Amino acid sequence: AKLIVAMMPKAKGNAYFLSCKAGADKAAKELGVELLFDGPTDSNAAKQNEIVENWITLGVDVIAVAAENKEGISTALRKAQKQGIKVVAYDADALPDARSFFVNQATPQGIGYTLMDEAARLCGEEGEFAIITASLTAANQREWQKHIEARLAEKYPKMKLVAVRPSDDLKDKAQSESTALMSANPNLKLLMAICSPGVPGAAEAVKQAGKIGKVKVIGLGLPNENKRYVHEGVTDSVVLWNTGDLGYLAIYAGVALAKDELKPGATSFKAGALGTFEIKGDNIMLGKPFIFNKANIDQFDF
Amino acid sequence: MPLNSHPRDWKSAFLRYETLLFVVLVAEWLLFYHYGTSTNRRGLVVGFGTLDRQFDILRHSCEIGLLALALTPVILTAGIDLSVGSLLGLCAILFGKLWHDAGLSIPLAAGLTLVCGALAGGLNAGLITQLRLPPLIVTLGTYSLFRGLAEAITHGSVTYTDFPASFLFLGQERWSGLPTQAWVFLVVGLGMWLLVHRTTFGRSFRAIGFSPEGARYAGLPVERRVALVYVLTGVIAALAALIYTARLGQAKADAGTGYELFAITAVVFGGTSIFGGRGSITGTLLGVAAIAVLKSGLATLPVVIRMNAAEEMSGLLTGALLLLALTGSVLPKLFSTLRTKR
Amino acid sequence: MAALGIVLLGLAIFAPAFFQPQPLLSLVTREAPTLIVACGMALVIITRQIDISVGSQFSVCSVCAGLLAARGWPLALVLPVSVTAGALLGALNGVLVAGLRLPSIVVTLATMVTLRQGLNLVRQGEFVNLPDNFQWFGLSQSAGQWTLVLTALLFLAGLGLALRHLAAGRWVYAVGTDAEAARLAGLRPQLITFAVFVFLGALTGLAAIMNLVQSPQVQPMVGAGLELKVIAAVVVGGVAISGGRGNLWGGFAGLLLLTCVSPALTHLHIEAYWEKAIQGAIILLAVVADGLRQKRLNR
Amino acid sequence: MAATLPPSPPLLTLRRAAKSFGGVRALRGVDFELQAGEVHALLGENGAGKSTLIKLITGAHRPDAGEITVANRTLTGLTPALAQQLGIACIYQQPALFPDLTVEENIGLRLESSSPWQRIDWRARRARATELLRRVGAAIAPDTEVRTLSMPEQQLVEITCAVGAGARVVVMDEPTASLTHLEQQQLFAVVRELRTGGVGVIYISHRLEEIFALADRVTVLRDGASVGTHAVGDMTETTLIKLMVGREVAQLYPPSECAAGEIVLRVHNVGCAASGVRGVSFEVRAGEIFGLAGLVGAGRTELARILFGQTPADTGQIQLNGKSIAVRSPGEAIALGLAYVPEDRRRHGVILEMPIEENMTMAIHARIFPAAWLRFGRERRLALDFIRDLAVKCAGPNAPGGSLSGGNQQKVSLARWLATKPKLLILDEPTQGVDVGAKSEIHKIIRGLAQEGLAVIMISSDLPEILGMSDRIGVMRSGTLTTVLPGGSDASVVMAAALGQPQ
Ligand SMILES: Nc1ncnc2c1ncn2[C@@H]1O[C@H](COP(=O)(O)OP(=O)(O)OP(=O)(O)O)[C@@H](O)[C@H]1O
Ligand SMILES: Nc1ncnc2c1ncn2[C@@H]1O[C@H](COP(=O)(O)OP(=O)(O)OP(=O)(O)O)[C@@H](O)[C@H]1O
Ligand SMILES: [Mg+2]
Ligand SMILES: [Mg+2]
Repeated sequence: AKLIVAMMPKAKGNAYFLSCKAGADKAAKELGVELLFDGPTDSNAAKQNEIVENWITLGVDVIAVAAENKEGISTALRKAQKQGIKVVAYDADALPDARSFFVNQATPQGIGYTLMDEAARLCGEEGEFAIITASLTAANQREWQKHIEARLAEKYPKMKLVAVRPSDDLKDKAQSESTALMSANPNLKLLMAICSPGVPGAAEAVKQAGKIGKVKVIGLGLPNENKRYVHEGVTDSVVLWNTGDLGYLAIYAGVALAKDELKPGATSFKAGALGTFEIKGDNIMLGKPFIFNKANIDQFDF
Repeated sequence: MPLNSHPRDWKSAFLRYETLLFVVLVAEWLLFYHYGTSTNRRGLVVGFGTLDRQFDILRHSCEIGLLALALTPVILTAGIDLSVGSLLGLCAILFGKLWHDAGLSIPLAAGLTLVCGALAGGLNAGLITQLRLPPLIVTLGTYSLFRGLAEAITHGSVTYTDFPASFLFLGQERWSGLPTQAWVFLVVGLGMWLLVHRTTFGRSFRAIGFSPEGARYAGLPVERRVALVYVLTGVIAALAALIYTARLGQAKADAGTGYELFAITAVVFGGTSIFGGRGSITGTLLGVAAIAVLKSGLATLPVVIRMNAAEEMSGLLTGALLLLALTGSVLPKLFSTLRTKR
Repeated sequence: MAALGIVLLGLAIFAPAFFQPQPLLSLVTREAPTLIVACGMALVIITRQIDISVGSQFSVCSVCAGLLAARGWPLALVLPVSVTAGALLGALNGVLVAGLRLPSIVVTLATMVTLRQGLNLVRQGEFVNLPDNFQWFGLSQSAGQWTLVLTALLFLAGLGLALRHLAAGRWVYAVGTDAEAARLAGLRPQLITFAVFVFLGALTGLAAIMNLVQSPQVQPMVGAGLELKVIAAVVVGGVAISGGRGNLWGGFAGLLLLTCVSPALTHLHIEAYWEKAIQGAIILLAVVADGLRQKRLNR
Repeated sequence: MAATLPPSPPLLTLRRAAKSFGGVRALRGVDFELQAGEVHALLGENGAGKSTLIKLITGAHRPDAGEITVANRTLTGLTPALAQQLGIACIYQQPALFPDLTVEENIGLRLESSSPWQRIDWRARRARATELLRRVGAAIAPDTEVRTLSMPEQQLVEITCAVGAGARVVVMDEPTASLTHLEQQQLFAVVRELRTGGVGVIYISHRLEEIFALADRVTVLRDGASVGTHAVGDMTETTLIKLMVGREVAQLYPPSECAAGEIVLRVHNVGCAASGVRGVSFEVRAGEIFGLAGLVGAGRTELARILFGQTPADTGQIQLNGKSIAVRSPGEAIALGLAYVPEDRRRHGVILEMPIEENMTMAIHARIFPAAWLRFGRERRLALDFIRDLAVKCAGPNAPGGSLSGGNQQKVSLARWLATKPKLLILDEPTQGVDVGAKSEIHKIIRGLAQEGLAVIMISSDLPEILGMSDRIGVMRSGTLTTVLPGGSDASVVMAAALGQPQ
């Protein structure tokens, strides 16, 4: 029978994860496995647990998970491992003992530094900026924020982070928060959104406020959602990895585990058409973050 | 006519409803047992028919079950408490903070959390009884307030984890054969049953639900009774928060989001009238069980899992069942009025 | 009302930047759909009912309309479809509440869960991307914004006046005050209740469109929590939950007050985590104030 | 005996009308007709079907069988709206007004049958309301909210609506149940004016003297069937009562053999600002019935509520058996040995949805259920005793209170308070809306209790009742006790005191 691979996003309608799924579908087809893709409709750690338990019940062979909350999901994942199910984490890690590998799209440090450097370049290394995050709870957002702040303290003394506002992963909320931020901080030079709905939200706010060019927008986001704003000159650049590749790699890694082709301690891994990836410890590295801008954004469709 | 032979009119009707519910529950269970159990590729028996799954059902329904138990007397007095889910979240956070940040021992922190639950219930109670405000609106306000406080305390982001195993025992282990929290649930359920059906408290809850003015004229301490009901709800929500924390091993500001709706659904599904006065703890227990089995059972059906929609399906069916139960409850009356009209 | 005044005054003193026209216009634009739903909710509450399924209705209408728009249907067709869809969902509630005389709080609780989960089941939480020409009705942005704000305000004014000066408006109050008396006075309370639910549904459909034109994509969770916001606004605005009393103007003020909280926090440099707690406190303060006033009146 | 029929065709005819509620046959084939320009009384015991009959006429209920003819049109589907169009107006036992709306709006809603989208002309509405209120002789401002009106004022608003509708048929279901003598006279004047204008009035009352004063013909119902229509002139009180109950009832008050004992209650200068009662002083002895007379709104109920701790007194002293007491809640009052049978039995006296036995033990939870633990056997025995002693007609101790007729509900309410073994019993309108048979039974019970040494305060608006039952009569006027008269005083003396006229 076909192997069954179950893949869990943080929120299953989110365009980001849907683009991961596109890559995963491709990998599943190439490998001839059945792919299940289920997760909470809105980010919710408790629901992730229940779905993992359902998968254990069904007896899937591989679970690939983007953990909403490390500790929360790990109990369930350990239970899965006990039943002989192979577990990989992607996008956001679980506790190390609850999965075999983490498919690391980019180190938090890499993302944080890239974003901060890009922001500093756009502002000429001085002035006020603000951050829009998904929720104040999400672990990876906190990580990135930490590295952004570290880079700021280390290299850009003339720049000032004036506020961090949550957007609940909602574009509308990001937009209203950005509007409020701009009027509360008239000297604001840049908005940095570190969740994918946040970037178009901030861009829309800047556009509505008629501050195109005066307040710049950068962030972590999907090319498709931001193309329009990038071409209008509202958003300067979007930083991201190739999400399709992330999904693709996660599935390949999971299946390889199940087939015993990938074992702990390996230092490299070959994933189908994408070639070979480096493994650092138990992290499979996807590579460096990518900067999308006016020049290259039209070459991507996800 | 012999005076003793007359059946209690509404009570017998409810007995019938509870029997019906019980039959539904058993049928549900058998159905899932048949279709939801299988042997997986590694040769293990998995699905609904395993003891593990049954224990999971118990574990997963404990918190909502506790809230439903607490809400039954509230709804009997013709009140409502929308704030229970938020209060669960707030109490989970308080517990985490007391233990982790204030460095208290687990029992002390748990005790203080229960006190906080009582105080929060007391806030609802005070506003409802002292100012005679409608419970729906008061608890709508505290629904926001409690959740907001939980977020404010944790800045929305702090998650308390690493609880000692002795505490996690409450939520993840077994004691005398059953999951530990199931024992807590049984004890609270029995206590509630005695309170509602065997003491004058329960009697006065009903009287208040039917006619608060009438109860006041009969000399019943209406305000005190209503206050008791809300404070009790606060305490039980705090207890549910402890169990929730122990089950998931973490305390976070979003704990228990939406639980109020599930709890109310279970109570109403269990036959308690939202207008007050009528209802029973037995009904609530059956309602909780029916919903929990449905939810868990659906998730063991391979078809449903392959549709990637276990969660949605059980939500949909719960809502639809509630509508059905409501409609069913009025249909006989409706038919009889239609007939007399003709 | 007084509370709104105080808050605005406080803002004027501590954060004058709050009153820049452009952000304010944006704020009001975003709340225009909510205002429309609040109008309908006020009617429902005046008839002594409640509808907590509006959030789900809003989502369903948004997604339906979004799918049609994504297929290239013009706004002129999408709008009536969305309104009709809303009205049908409202009619479902109406039949159950008015026809079968079931308590509205449980009925709408059930339809809320059913609709929300049904939508998730069908759509799997997927977003719908809208065509560009849909934005702002295809008008320029500021013209679009003004269109929305003026529509909402005109609507509010029209409905407010109708409620006071049309027979139908007074019937709504009559039913909320005492349905049995209304029946004996020759009105048809069940029909009126039904109509009010349908009306709220239709307004929700309209509001969904007003929200749709503001963003390039539809998220299926878009209406989550709308019901509480709207009910809170109406109640903070002084509409009695026991029916029969209150008006739309209060609801309008209540909504403004609640929506001011978030931007006001930013301006006052208070951390965002307090937002929900403050909203809850406002609701409680409003009902406590009302409770105290009632107590004094009853003396 | 055949009634003399006026020659004109009847305004309204009912033929073989029948109506059942579930198993209860409320009406079983009743014939009834109403002429223009007559006052037609409907008489019958509680539950005889009077209210049901008029609900058929107003379209509030649809008959199971039979036909209704109005103005020569035989109607099958009568609705409240259609009845209104046909000129049928009704004043129900409980006024069916909108408490949150103003008087003018209430009148407008009744009288203007407009389309939903019609604009309301508030000025015309006000003018019309003012004019109509003047015609009825009501001194009520049209812009007051109905919730602030007293019961009789609300009834006047109802009558105003009927007059304004130009009704051809006006139905009044016990309109005087809560009216005082003066207001009753005022109402009679309005009714007579209506009759002169050619209107047919259907008039329901339990007070026979009103029927003799006002009605032209009377139809008597018994157990849902008509037992005959007669001209009032041909009837006497005894013949009417005989028709109603199918037997003779001596409408005599049980004699007082009062040997008043110790002073049980002494009230000195008691008042409460919130309820408008001030400076009340009196005392009640064991074995005595102390009647409280007064106009509606004189504050009798308020005084009772003060004694019972519902609106605690803020001035003065209350002594029970010589000891000063402060009653702050009904619970405390019960513990002290006070009992209060409230005025509105359906809302306050019994809980309609709960079984009779639970109603009966509601005030003695602490005593018969030690440690809050329910003892069902004990409760059942107690209830059966009371059902037997008070002759409560019911299907059983666990039948819901709402299944009983008014008089029997009142007995249940009484039983609840007797179960507390009180030292002082306060009865508020104990026989309001109770039929003659049950009424005399209740009177006997009250007298028996007094003879066993209980101190009784009896509030009543039924003057004959006060005069017949009381050993002493306290008269209240605008919130204070003005006079205490000896039992057997003349009716006119009591009235004069209640009205505050010099004697
Ligand atoms: N809506 C109803 N449902 C069930 N039974 C009813 C209903 N209305 C009236 N009844 C029953 O029908 C019978 C006749 O009641 P009705 O109210 O007509 O009596 P009535 O003569 O007006 O008595 P009263 O003097 O107490 O007003 C009673 O037995 C009553 O319990
Ligand atoms: N001076 C006053 N100030 C305020 N309220 C008053 C005053 N007098 C009477 N009332 C109100 O008028 C109403 C009627 O009073 P109450 O019920 O005590 O009269 P009653 O003599 O018992 O008449 P009933 O025949 O209705 O029993 C009550 O609601 C009372 O609060
Ligand atoms: Mg009657
Ligand atoms: Mg009175």
